[in-house]
Amino acid sequence: MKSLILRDLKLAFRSGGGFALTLAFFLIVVMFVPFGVGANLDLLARIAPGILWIGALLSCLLSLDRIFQLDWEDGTLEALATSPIPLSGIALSKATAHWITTGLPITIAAIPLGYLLNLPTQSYTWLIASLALGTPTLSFIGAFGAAITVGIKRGGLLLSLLVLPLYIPTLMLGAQVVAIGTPNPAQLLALVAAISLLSIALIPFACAIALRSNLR
Amino acid sequence: MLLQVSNLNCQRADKLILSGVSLSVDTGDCLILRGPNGAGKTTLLRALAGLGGVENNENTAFSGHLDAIKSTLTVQENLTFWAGIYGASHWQAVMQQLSLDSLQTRAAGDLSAGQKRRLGLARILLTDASIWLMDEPTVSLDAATSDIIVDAIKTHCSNGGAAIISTHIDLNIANARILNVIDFAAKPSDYTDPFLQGVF
Amino acid sequence: MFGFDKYTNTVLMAYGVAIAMLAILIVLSLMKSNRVKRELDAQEAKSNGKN
Amino acid sequence: MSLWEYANPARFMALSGRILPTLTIASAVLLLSGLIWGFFGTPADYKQGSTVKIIFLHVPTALMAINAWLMMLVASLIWLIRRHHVSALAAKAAAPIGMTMTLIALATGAIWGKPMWGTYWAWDPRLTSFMILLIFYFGYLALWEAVSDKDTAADLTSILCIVGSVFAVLSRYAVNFWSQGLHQGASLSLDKETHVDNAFYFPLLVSMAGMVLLFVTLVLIRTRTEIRTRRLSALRAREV
Repeated sequence: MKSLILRDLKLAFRSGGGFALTLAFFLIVVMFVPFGVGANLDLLARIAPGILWIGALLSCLLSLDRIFQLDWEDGTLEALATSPIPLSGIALSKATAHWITTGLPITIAAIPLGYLLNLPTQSYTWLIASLALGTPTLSFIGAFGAAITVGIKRGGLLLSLLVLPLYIPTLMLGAQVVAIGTPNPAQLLALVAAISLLSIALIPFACAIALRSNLR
Repeated sequence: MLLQVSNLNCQRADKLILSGVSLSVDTGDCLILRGPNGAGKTTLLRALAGLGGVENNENTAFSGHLDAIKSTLTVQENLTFWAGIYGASHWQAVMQQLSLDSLQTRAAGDLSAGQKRRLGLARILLTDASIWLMDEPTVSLDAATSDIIVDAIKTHCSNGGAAIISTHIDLNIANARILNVIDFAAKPSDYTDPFLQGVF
Repeated sequence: MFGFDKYTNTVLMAYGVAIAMLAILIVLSLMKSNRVKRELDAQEAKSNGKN
Repeated sequence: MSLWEYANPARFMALSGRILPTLTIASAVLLLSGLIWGFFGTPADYKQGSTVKIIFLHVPTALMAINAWLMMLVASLIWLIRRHHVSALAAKAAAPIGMTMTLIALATGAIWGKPMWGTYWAWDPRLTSFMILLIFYFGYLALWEAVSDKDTAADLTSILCIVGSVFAVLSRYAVNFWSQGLHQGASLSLDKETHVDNAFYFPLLVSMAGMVLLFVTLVLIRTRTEIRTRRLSALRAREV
């Protein structure tokens, strides 16, 4: 499983791996909000948590189809499925590698982008904490959507339709943690982390069922 | 007996292709699957590999139409990746056996078709599975590359392994047995589809 | 018309929309049911004729 | 005889064919009498006026919107565990009905909300939850359409339904926290409406029973259609 994670990381950083694309997309989405709503700093400060979370979510969505699609096309997934590693272990490794190449850099990139959106100083800790604890859910649910749609040609749009509804609790709670005036952000942060733990524990098995069925 | 299968049914998509397949493979055996296109050779191999929805057979290694190679990784990186997956350490020996060592640092995407096929075969050599399930291993390859692959299969069989191979091309393997999958083609009376039972 | 209060239109609109949507669902379900039943009967006749 | 025998398509067709006529009549009678009683036979509420009559549509459809998903969840579990084809097809058959119920609940709620709250739409926790339920139905139905292999489609939609249920429940709770933060002090809530007087209670009960029966009737009809479709393609596949 370690070698699968390492290989996925290697592939992501190679040319055409899409690592830089995710970050560039995150930057563009966040930058476009002031273009759309105007450069009113008070307004931006108020909506910054939501923008950063939606930006993180969309950037993550962009790279989901790569999780299983490329391995499906070149026969690697078939070979992995007949290897000694169980399918749930494969899903766990792939989702982890996806988080390292998207969730983690997005969390770090959110700091300078938060500054661009005039995010209040006291919110940065909550921003980093909520993204760091919430983005694993995005990768794991994303891997689940990717496992379901792996056999469908041009399944990208369907993947978004399946995955986005599942992102709702994380988005609502995660953005609320960062928002100013939230009564007890720590409690919500704990819920965000709990959803991540739940996803990490259970989604790999759901992925295994979907992959097994798609490989048949 | 390394592998014994009796009364296996194989489906492709929703259609029953083969029914009542029985076969057995012993140490040193090489079983060649014959039959026209679409007869179910690939379907049978996939089912034996555990991709048909039945339980995964730990003792088999499956090589399909695709080589499971990452074109942006080098030959060595591809090999070490699969070595890591199978928990094998002899990737250098495998590389030499298939004379891939001169290509070690080349990106797999730059290899010729024959070289890619050899790299794909290297993955099978890295497993310690005793039964190789190979789908058209020598298709569209020149004589020299074919020989390398056939030699690897012969060596594997003489070292106590076994192979089940689907092919249209004669591989010149002595004492290979032939199984015509058309013998097991599903007849309408074999259909067990629950939607065909009863009248409504 | 019905002698309700000032909200008559609201109530009528709610009932109209809801009943129209239910009717669409029911009609579509029945149409599909009949179409498939016809096709299946034709196919059964064809298959039985062969055997 | 065990209940599971009805999971056999032929037996299911025989049984459902026998009970459908009675069921159709019962659901039509109950639903129509509930709605007519509610529409003509109930007084206007002292606060909501005659708009209170909308609850005879709104509450039963909202109830079935959620129960249809619950039924799909149970049917999906049965398919994944016991591989009964009828179960997977029943889940598929229920989804468009549940989606329509969700749409009706949203539409009647919005129409009621305009005179009562002064707006068709507010980001109230309940309204938002129903909007979320609606997009869950969209995704589920889209997946059935997209997968051509029938058993694979059943597997994939079943696992989506199960995972979706977990996250739908999480959404329901997340919405409360989210709404607290955004609409502090907002008093828009459907909760007031559930304070139901006896004059409304009985017609409401009849409408709810009618809607349940209508749902069961439609599920049976649509499941029969799905079973016939499967038999049709099985017959065609055997020929080629």
